[in-house]
Amino acid sequence: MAKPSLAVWKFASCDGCQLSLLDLEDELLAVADGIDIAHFPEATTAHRGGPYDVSLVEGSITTPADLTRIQEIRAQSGMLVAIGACATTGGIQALRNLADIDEFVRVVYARPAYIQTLATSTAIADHVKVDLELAGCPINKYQLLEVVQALLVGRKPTLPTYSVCVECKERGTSCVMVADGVACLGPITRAGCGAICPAFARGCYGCFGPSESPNVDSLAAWWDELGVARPDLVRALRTFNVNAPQFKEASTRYAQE
Amino acid sequence: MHKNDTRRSFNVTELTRVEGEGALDVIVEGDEIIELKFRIFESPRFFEALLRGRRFDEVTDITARICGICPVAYQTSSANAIEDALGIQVGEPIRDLRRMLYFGEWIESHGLHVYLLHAPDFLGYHGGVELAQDSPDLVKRGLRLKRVGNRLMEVIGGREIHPINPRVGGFWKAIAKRDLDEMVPDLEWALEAALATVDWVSGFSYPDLEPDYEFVALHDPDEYAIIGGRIRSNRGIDIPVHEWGDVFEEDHIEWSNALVARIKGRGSYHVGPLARFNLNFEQLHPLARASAERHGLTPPVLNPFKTIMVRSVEMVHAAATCLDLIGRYESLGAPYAEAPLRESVGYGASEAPRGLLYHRYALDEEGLVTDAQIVPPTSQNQLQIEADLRQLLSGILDLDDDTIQHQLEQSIRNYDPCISCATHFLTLNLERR
Amino acid sequence: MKRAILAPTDLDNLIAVLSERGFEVLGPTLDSGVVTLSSIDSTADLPEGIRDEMSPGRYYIKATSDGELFGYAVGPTSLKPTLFPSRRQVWTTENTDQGIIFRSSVPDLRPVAVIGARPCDAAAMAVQDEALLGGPYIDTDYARRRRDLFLVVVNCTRPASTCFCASMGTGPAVSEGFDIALTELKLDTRHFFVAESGSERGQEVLDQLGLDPADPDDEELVRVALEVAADSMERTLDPVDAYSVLRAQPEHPYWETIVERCLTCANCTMVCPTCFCVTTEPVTSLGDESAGEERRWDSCFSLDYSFMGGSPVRETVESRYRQWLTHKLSTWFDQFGTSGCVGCGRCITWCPVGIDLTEEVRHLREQIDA
Amino acid sequence: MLDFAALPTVDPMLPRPFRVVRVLRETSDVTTLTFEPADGLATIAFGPAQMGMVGLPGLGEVPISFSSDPADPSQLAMTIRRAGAITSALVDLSAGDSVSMRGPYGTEWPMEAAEGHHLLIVAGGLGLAPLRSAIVTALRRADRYRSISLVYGRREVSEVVFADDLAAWEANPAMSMHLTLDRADPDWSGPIGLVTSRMDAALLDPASTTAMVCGPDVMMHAVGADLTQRGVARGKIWLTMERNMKCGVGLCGHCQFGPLFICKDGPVLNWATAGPFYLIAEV
Ligand SMILES: Cc1cc2nc3c(=O)[nH]c(=O)nc-3n(C[C@H](O)[C@H](O)[C@H](O)COP(=O)(O)OP(=O)(O)OC[C@H]3O[C@@H](n4cnc5c(N)ncnc54)[C@H](O)[C@@H]3O)c2cc1C
Ligand code: SF4
Ligand code: SF4
Ligand code: SF4
Repeated sequence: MAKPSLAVWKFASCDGCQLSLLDLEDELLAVADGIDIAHFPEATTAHRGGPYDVSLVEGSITTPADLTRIQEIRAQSGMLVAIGACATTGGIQALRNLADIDEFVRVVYARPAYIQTLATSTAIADHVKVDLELAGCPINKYQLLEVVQALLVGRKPTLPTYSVCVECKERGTSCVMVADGVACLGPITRAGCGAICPAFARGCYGCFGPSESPNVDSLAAWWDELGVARPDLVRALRTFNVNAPQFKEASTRYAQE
Repeated sequence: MHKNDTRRSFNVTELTRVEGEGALDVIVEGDEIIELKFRIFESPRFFEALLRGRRFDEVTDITARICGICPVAYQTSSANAIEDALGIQVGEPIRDLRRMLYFGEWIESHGLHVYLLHAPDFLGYHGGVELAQDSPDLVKRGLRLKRVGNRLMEVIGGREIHPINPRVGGFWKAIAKRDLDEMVPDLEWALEAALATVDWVSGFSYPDLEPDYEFVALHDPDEYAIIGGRIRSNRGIDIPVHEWGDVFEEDHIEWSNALVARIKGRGSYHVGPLARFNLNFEQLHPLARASAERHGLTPPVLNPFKTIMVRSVEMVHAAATCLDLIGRYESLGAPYAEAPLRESVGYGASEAPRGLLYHRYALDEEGLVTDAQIVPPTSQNQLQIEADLRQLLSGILDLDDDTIQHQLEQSIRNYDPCISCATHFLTLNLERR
Repeated sequence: MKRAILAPTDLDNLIAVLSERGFEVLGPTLDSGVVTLSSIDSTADLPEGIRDEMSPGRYYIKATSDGELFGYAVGPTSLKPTLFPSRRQVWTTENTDQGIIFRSSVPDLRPVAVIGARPCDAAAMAVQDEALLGGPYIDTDYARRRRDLFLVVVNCTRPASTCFCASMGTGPAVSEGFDIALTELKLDTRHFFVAESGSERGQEVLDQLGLDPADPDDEELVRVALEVAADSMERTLDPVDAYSVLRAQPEHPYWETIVERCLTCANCTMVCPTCFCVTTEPVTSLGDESAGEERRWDSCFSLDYSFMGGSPVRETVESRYRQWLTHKLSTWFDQFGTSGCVGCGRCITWCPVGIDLTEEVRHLREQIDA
Repeated sequence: MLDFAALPTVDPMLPRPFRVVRVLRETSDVTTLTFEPADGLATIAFGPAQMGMVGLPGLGEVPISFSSDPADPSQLAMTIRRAGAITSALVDLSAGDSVSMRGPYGTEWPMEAAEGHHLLIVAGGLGLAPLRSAIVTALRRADRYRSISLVYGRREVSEVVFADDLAAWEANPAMSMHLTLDRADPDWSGPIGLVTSRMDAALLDPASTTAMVCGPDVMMHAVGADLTQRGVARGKIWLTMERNMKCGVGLCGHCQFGPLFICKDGPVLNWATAGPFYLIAEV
């Protein structure tokens, strides 16, 4: 059986999610043994043309050129996996969706006319069919490995959609919200990171995006009781997954209150 | 035969083995280089704009996301700047922990670059994975080095990409001495491996190229500067970080989504391992210095291709220094320092794996950011990269196109440019339109 | 059973004796602001003078100088993680000439002794015993850990406001399932424990410590202290009434009110010492061809839990909360002849938004009566 | 105190290796696989309607009813429909492939208790799989039942499974067959309608009928209600149910249906026990 071919693509992003592949130090060579890395510019100058069995797509759609490139990638890919918060919800750069893009350009660039950009930063699935999404800013490299392994044997990868709290309890961390009164987004955030923030004595700030059934209003009411000001809550929801529907909807309501 | 062609062009449409997206356009007429553009077409993400209105304590988490390869650099420079703004003083134990975390990033980043991205150029491979087919043990050594760096970031920072533990004033959680002690065997191995790496890369053959650089780096008389210091150059610059804007400026060029930085009135300059090495050789760990001297590597080193040697020496320095720091580490009392909010401006810099990273923030009295400026190493090197390319190209125009293309690319990789961070620069003069 | 007096120094001997007998000794320690269970070497590791105060969704630690070693009520950690780990490998495959072979994953385990488990913990263990060891098919990993457990329970003299073990009949004094039971008494002049054995092993260990017998006055002090503790509990739950209320009202509109508050975060099920739901996950490794199965805690609050034929059976929040509460307080009786709740109050304290099951049952009862 | 020495020592979660010996593609999505043990030990002996946990190492395992004749364990078989990743991989297996297997688990059809009664078997779609073992068992001792009827409803003509069996049963004087199709179809000249529409013909004497029903939840609910209304005792209407199952032996909690564990109290349950919970949404 021929090895499945893999291509890695990048849109607006920090490169961290694709770096996760190279961060699999112990498994990288085995991965390279099992799959044919056909296009991965961050790692190799070798390049083989499509079609590809699997494409990993990092980053969000932010420029006019992106709009056509993502269509081309979709057309050459058997399975398209969107990796990371940028690719699955638009990432932190989707904060522009709430602002005036011209002003954003002016703030950063001396000659705005040189800059070609869209007014919004959007997820890959807003443009083409996505077969699988890996949440996280950044993704968890072991989830990426799980996807590769599952792919190779043809099973559904095990990717949790429940809340960070489950991982928090699994590792035996005491709840920072209950024990320390620290505002934590864990109860409405998707597991996957291993609940590292509470383990480091801070509240989760939501980098894996909304969990499968997030009750944002209930948590917001509790944050009120903890003394968190509403603008602070709004910003907490508007960070790495600002454009995720549940966070966007709730934060828009709170911002208007 | 190429010699007499009237017009040739080389388009490296997609640069590989660099982080992010860049391209290079060159037009040559006869022996004359008509046009040479190092283009960065990475999509702009507008960090300086989106930071406005965020609270001071969110900045380290947000700026980390500028670059997945060197998040600690962004976290450190921005924490420095905000601590400067608020007048927060951090104690020695927090500084030590910060350095160890940062060294973790150096080892990870240098390990990745040396073994998987850069060495293949010298050995004729497409990349590290291809190299591994012939020399699995070598690549495994590189991966394990990288892993030690990552492990250090995980232990201190919570995870290797976008660590969650660093914050303004220090860390969320104090790291227990025993957790660091557990790193000792790994670091001892890494020290040996880094020494072996210096030996290995010293055997490569290096093209002759010795441009006349102005090197700029942080300098600290007591340590090989990484988390702070004064900005120095080999041509007389010696300023505190907050004077960056007096000496340097940023400009927006048409063909790039990155702003480029230059020394006012002088032009291009060079930041990164080579600059650090040449300016701070005396402060290197004795083991690192000895390993460099053993291979005749002493300042001034001007050959940009030799940065691979310098990176390897810096890995020796990082591992050896971490072992020393762990030896003297005592668990922190309070993991972070605080200070009352005030309307203020703060400046911060640190030495990212790729060179000087400068941040400036203005805060209002509620601690919200009103203005931000971030100048990453790649934008500071961009003009220098173009200058290097011109010089290199004029000397090799009689070679065939493929070789020229390869050498140009390799020359860019000397800088290990991290293009994804290079697109977030803000000009000093906000009024310019 | 004869009772003995144990001085705080004897407690150090107890720890020493247990480790000499090959046990890894776990006890309460103050860690990251909560009293939890971890390895201890001596009484110096115990949370001396520490009190814990709880209310729905909040937990506070207070330091006192009274020197009591077990003056706290109940931390987030029950015996469950020790006996029923949150994640474990179940089996792995091996490819042989004869074909594939499945092997149970049996980890090397040191027998564990726990000092300072609470009566509700012992009661919860009995509930898990019934669920995991009571049928024709048993959890063999649990059985092994359980068999090797040496349990020293410390009775509760300072219950928290979230505790309601007295009404559930599980505390504040332990009645069975322990090897040694202690009651700590700190008077103005004396600090001592009254010890009682609950098994032959327990008696052997007590004998080895060479203790003085307790006199009737001391026994009376213990009786009073525990009675006062029982009377001081603010919360109550009537298990029999809860059984019928929940059984009769699966579709009461009341359930919809829970939707406003429940986060479906699963914390209550994770901290509950009796919840035993698990799921299995396949694992494969690159390189070698081996495969295996892992088991981890699951929760009736997750959507995957009831997934069937393309969608979850329990999609709405109210159906998931109802499943949890009904199982805990009602159908557990049908299945195992007891309540699934021992009144430890953990789910009340550790619910991030402070949902209190005793209140929910009370509201439901009131609504039905009205 | 627990007597640990008296506890079973076998890990019920540890599967045994089995090998596929025969593959019968019933439809494009349904396959009947026949298995034999690959560890040299005795095969699994099961009762009608019992199930096994079958799987592929690294892929996971799923509950599937045994569909072969319980009297002949050497022909141990399952009939599997492609639903998701695991069942798809199973459906596509070939002879010689190995699987993991645990079982048998769960309750059986009350074949003996039903003796002396009219046996009414009601199947919807692939619900025929766990009923096949009941039918072959009943036919072997047909004289013990007053009658044996099969009501078999399908959505489409192409959905037919056990075509050979159906033909044989059709020809068997001991069986009375009532086939129906949910919707009109040019390839079908028989009756149209849900299984409940065939009850007038199939149900002979409600007072002495034992019904065995298997199909989708909605269909079982409708049949349970319908038969009760027609006078069949609740305790004589038997269903076999499905719920998510991870262990099959009452240790994982997933298959709860009210107070019942479908894996050990079921899958075969009577309407008196299960019926009330059917009425509760999302139970
Ligand atoms: C007692 C019993 C007997 C069964 N007998 C048969 C049979 O004879 N033939 C047959 O084809 N199918 C039968 N099923 C249904 C079969 O178990 C499911 O189709 C199968 O679990 C789907 O798995 P999947 O991974 O392919 O599908 P997916 O839809 O991907 O499901 C993912 C997971 O959800 C769970 N799940 C989904 N659907 C069901 C379901 N209907 N029942 C239980 N768990 C489910 C499983 O854990 C499964 O692995 C039976 C189920 C039960 C409970
Ligand atoms: S700390 Fe946060 S993630 Fe952990 S249990 Fe508490 S609320 Fe959930
Ligand atoms: S706890 Fe939350 S913020 Fe922290 S890493 Fe996990 S998902 Fe991200
Ligand atoms: S239901 Fe709540 S109070 Fe009862 S045993 Fe579980 S956690 Fe304790």
